[in-house]
Amino acid sequence: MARMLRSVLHNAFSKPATRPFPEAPRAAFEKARGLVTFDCTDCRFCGACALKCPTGAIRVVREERKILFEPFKCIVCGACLEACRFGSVQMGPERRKPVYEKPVEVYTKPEADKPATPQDRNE
Amino acid sequence: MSEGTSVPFGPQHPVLPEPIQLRISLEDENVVQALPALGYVHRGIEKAGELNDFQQNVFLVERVCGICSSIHALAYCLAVEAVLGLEAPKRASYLRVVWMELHRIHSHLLYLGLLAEAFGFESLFMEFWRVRERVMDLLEMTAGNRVIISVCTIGGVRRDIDAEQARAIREELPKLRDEARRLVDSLLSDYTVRQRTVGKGTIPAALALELGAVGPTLRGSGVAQDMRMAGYAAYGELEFRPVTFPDGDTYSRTAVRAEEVFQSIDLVLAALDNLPEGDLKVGFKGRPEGAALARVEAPRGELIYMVVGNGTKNLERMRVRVPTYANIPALLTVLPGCEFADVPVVTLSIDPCISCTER
Amino acid sequence: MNLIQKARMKSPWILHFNAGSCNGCDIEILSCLTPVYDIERFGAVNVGNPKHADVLLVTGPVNRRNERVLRNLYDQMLDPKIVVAVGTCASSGGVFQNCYNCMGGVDKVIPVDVYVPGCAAKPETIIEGLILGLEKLAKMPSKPKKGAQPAEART
Amino acid sequence: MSVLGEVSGIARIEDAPLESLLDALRAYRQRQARFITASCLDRGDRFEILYLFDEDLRTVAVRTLLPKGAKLPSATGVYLCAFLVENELQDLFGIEVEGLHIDYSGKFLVTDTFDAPPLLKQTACELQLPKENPS
Amino acid sequence: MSTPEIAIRLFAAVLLAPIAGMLLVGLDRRISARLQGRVGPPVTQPFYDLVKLLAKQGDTTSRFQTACLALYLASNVVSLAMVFLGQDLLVMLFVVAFGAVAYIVGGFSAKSPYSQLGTQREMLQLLTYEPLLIFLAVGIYLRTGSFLAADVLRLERPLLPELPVFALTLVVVYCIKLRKSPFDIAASAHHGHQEVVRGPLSEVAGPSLALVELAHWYELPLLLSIAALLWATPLWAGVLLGLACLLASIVVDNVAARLTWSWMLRFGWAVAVPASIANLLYLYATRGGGS
Amino acid sequence: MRDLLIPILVLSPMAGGALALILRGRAARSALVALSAAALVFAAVALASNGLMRYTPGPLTTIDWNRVVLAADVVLLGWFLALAWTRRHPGAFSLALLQAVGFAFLEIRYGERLRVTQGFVVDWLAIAMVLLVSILGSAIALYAIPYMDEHERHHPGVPSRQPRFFALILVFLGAMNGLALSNNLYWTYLFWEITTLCCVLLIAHDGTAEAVASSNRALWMNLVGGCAFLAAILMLAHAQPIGEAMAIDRLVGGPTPYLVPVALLCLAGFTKSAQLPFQGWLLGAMVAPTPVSALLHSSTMVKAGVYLVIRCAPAMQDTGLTNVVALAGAFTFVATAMVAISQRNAKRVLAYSTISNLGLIIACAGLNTAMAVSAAVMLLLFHAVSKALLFLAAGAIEQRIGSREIERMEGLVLRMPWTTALTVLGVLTMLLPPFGVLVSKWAALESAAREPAAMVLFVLGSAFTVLFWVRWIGRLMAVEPGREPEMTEQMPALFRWTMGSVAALAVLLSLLVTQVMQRFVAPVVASYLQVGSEGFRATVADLESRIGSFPVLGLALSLLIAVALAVILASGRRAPTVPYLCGEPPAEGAELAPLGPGDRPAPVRVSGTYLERFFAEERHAAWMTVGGVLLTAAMLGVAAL
Repeated sequence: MARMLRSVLHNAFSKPATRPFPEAPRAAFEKARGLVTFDCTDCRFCGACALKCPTGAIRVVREERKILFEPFKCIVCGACLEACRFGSVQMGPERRKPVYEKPVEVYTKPEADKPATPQDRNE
Repeated sequence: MSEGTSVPFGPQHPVLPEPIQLRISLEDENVVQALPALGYVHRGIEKAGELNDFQQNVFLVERVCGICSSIHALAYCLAVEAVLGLEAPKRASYLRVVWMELHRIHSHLLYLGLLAEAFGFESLFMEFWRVRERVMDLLEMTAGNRVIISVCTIGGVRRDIDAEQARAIREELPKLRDEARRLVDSLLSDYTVRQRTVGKGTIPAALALELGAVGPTLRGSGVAQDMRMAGYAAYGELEFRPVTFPDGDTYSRTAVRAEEVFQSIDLVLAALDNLPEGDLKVGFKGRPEGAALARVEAPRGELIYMVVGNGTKNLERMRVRVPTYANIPALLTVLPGCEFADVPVVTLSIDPCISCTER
Repeated sequence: MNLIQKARMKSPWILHFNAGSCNGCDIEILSCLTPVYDIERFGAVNVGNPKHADVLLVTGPVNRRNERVLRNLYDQMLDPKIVVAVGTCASSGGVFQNCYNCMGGVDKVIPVDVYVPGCAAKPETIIEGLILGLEKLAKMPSKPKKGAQPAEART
Repeated sequence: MSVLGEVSGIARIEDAPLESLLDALRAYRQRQARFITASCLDRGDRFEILYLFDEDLRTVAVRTLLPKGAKLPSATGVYLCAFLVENELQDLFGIEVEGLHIDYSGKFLVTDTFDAPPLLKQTACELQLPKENPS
Repeated sequence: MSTPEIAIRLFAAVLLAPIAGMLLVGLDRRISARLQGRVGPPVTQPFYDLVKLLAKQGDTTSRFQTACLALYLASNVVSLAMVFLGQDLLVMLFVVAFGAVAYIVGGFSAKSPYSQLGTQREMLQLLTYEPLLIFLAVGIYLRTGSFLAADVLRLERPLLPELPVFALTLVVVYCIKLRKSPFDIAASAHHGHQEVVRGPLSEVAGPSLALVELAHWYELPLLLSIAALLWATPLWAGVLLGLACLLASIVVDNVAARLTWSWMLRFGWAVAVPASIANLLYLYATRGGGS
Repeated sequence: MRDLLIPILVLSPMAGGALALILRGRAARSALVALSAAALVFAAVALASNGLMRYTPGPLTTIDWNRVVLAADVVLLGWFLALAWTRRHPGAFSLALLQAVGFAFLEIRYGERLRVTQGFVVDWLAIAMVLLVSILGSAIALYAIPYMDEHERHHPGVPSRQPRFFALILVFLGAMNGLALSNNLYWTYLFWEITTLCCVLLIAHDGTAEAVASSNRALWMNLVGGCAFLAAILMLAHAQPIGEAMAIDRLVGGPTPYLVPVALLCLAGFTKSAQLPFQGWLLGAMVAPTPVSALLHSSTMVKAGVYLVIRCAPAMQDTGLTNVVALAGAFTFVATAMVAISQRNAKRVLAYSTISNLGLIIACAGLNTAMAVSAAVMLLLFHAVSKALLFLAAGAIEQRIGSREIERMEGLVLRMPWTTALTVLGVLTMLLPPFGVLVSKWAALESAAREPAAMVLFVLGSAFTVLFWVRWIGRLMAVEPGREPEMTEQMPALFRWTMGSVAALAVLLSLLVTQVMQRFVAPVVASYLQVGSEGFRATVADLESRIGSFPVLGLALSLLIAVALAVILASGRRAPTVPYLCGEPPAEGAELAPLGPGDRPAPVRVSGTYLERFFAEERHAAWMTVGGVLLTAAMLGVAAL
């Protein structure tokens, strides 16, 4: 008990280990696996990503030339990233945020004048 | 006249991190019988392993258990590699050791914290988990994720540890060792902890062997058995001796895990020191045909994967035998005779992982 | 914001239930309690008893045996209450899509208020999810519904 | 389909007919081999069951072939700890195990919501997809 | 005591003391958190907990248990008022025991396994701390010649130097009453990680649980004022002594594991009770002072 | 009229008893019991309102009453001899023989010294005792009417022994009144032995082997007491040449040189009150029908022992004897309270608790200050009422559920809500402030505060006491959350009325504790004021002593407010619920049976904790007996020195 006493007293008189979250979030690790997004600029809609996805989070609708991505099925494993030969799948270190309703993200080939943004659609 | 007491312990119970039900019969708070009801986490992974593409299975088996996830992946990969006749590159083997041992550190610190929690030593729980965050950061830094690090793949590893990261690990681990040493000393010498652990749930070595106990549970009974001695990955080239404690009680099992934290730290540092240059993975063609069995040492004991391939992309059979599975009979044997208050402590002393057990 | 809403925001008592998860999210929920994340800062306590809890944190894809347990726990919680599905499996079944014993997400069994992504969900995300859920919890009616009583009437 | 030939990682596989299975297991028990587990494969008209043992870090196995519909004698009399895996065989393969020490009668890991034992080869996965949300 | 003075004291006991108690409960959690290297909840946390519980819809336990818990709360209020009014300490302790009995009977009345198991342990806790408190009262009597709290306040010198053991047994009582390790065997203080869940409170929820939380707000000032009796002049020193006991129990909570009820019984009856008796015998032997 | 009161109190029940033997037919017998009860209550109340008095009966036509007593004694001793002989109990026989020889010697040698001028002296202690006996006794006798009918229904085929039963009960009541009022030790001895005989015969009522064995134990242990009593009379008759040798008011009105007889009387009191080491007979007596337990073994007969000790208290003031008596009582108090924790049988719990409380009374009498004696008298009164209520309720429960096991009473509130409520009330009046028993315990503690050994034992004993009471209530009230009892219950009207009035009496008496103090207790201890020992002062609101105060009114008011508040708070909205069973829902219809291993419903049960590991009777029997024997021996030894 004496050793533990030393520990707790040490804690009492030093700064708490608690990180100030959410007030001052820590920067994500550079190589963290976080947000999966698609950039369809060079996408051929070949479906390799969907085939490799172990959870079926990605659906490629070849005829309509769009990718349906359900981020709340995604386990951020990066298999799609490794499968894609065209660099159309990106993974950033940021965390995805919690939501009230599960979205389905729809990615299409960007028109020349339209930026490549996902359109959210509720299922 | 006395009808005794029979209470359900679980599936949802504050001291149980995972759903399992122990049906406990008591006489004045002394356990006379404990019968488990499993199946609350059974998902059917062995079947899914037959339905999935064998390469996707890596991601599946990592999620058999989140605490020893990378070791599941390693065992699976080793088994499939054996079927395919592959050998992972040297660097990959060493990196595997690094990650496996980091994982073991996190798992053991987690266990030590949970055990402290089981006998209501909240501050010690907090301390262990605070120290554990250091490992979690190392894992996130190197593998990109905290818990499910997803580094193994068939034929090697998916990520590298660069010089910068290696330096960070080398800096961090000694700090961790100091803090953990201080905590482990307080844990193992504490009067109240000894009151709750010494002589509780004693499994003599002969009984442990007879009931098929593995890992720290077996080593806590004084049997020096550790699958890493078989020398998979790069363990054959690194020096280590299994940690054993002789008494077979909760205290011994705890002490084994506590000391293994330091052993693992040494192994990580040694692996980093000897890290050879080279490829991260070997490519392969073809589909698995034939059968292989891989046995590795997970934090909780020996983990066994057997895969049977039939030449298609789907496996014929994927069999998983996890350490907790082997330790449950020993647990059930020693629970009767304990006090009710000891049930969580003794149960935790085998560091049960139910999601492993039920797959 | 009235007093009751503020109190609800500041006193979330948590029940954590592992509905067949791989433990990944569960240990991250536990991490939230520990010094580095310390959700007791927000008044959150892991009570472990459905009768005391306001927030149900569920992990895992829900298997067939603990489906009844999950429903029972949910029923035992007093209104107002929210359910937070933590992790990909709890949200949608995740990697266990081919597993015969899985229900494929918490929302197949009980209504879910907040989905927290991640495999495993990181402690920061869990905290964000909890806070998001509390905003919903605070606005829930304080009196049991009698006919149509507007939820926001009290603000 | 034929039985497994060589299994990489298993040093020796000894075949034992069903009748002398328990004797074979007893021999291992006498040699103080540590029981690891049993593993079952669905081979169409029969099951191929491997009993795995550890002998100083080496894996050895006893194999028996069980025709479908036949009863499997329980190993719990020899190795008590086999009760877990035998209950699992009952659950997942529908094998009836005779003389089981602690018998969960087919509800060890699963509740009875399946039409057929899930690990049989012919059992398609789609059969067991989740029910719709009842509420 | 004049009527206005009685009114003022009653007001202090019934309305002011619980506010102090609330802050102390909050402080207790905060200090525990700091000892564990965390930030911890705000000091006003118990207030929010209470409001939230009161706003819960409905109650899950039986009417009988709710009534028992209300009696538990009432007994805490009354016993605190008795101290403030300078009443008989023995009677005050009986009233405290009344509350404990109500709490236990309430716990037993819920036929739910953990409520039952926890309440059995609660009962053993009562068996452990009750004699310690009565011995304390007797010790005070032996030096003051009176069981009246009012007479203790009139003393010119502190009692503690002659009743040192009781400060220690009081820490034990604090640990038991405040559900702290190593004695949190029936229900843990804040975190529910206990093999008997929340013991007697396992079935109590919503407004009924709020009664219990409120009762704790009275319990802490009560325990504090018992400690203060050991150093009644000047009174602030007594309050400090009480706070020191509280702090000691928090520290003990954080450096000890939870032990078992059999250990507690053995400790209580083989160490704490004999120690109390030894102190009492010393007081008998050196009779004098107030008699 | 005044002069008739005592004969009514003593003789009319006896006559009623004789009549009961002759009368056949339930209705007539019931009417007789009711009539006797009415007469007793009336006479007792009249006696109380009359206050202090002295009375000596004139001769019965030409026969001296002493002759009647002599004849009765002879019959009685002969009966004992015959009883011991027919039951083949050599121990009892030799004790009876010893007594017969002693008695013959007494009559022959000192016959003329046995009469006194004041045959009956009515003081407040006696009035209190008479009130207890008459009111509680009547209630219990009435309760016994439906009880015995049901009792015989449980034992079909055995010829009805009700005439004998009620005869014994009525005779016993007369004897108890005589015992309380008589001022002549020689007469008291007769009444004392009559109660013994009634007790022994009533224990054997059912005629089973166990009943007879218990009856035998009661016989020989009480005969030990009888011997001691007789020895005391002999010694006094020998030592005191004057004509007032047997006058109790002279003998024990103040310090006396005759300590050994006093010690012997205490010993007799110990046997009657089942103090260690004589506790065995009272525990065995629990086999008797419950009205017997209620009447003889808790509220009246066993009180005769402590009554005698309280009476003797002034005589042993400031002697070593009084300290030993105090210690012996306190020892019994702690030891039996401790063992009671391990008891699973409700009646045994009640029996142990009775012994324990009697021990406390004796200890208080032994402490022998004004405060302590006040405590003793108060406890005598309050304990009797509460314990009578508890026994009556236990009897009603036993007849309904067919068991005395506390474990079988789990959730009884659902089946017998009113009886359970009365039981709980009974326990609460034993246990909690501001009820009378606790006020008395407070008084006991305050009066013991200066006596280290007694005080420590009192504190420890009180701590044990809480345990077994609380557990019993807990079992009775254990109901699955979500179920509420419907307050309907079938029971015989006489059960309802007798239990109801005893319960009302228990509460009322507690509320009037200050009045009780002033009326009955203060006069008893008045004599102590002369020796400088101060007792309690009773004001309207408080009970005060020099060292403390018990705010009776304040606490009663607080309790009232608290209960009202509790009722209001408990009336809040309920959410539909099932018990927390770690998540598994209880199976439909079955009682608390969640699915367990193999998805099979497995009933959940939590039995009470009886801590047999610590407190089992067998563990403690040896040292308890040894301690009892040593203390009893010490008592005689100290007196002799």
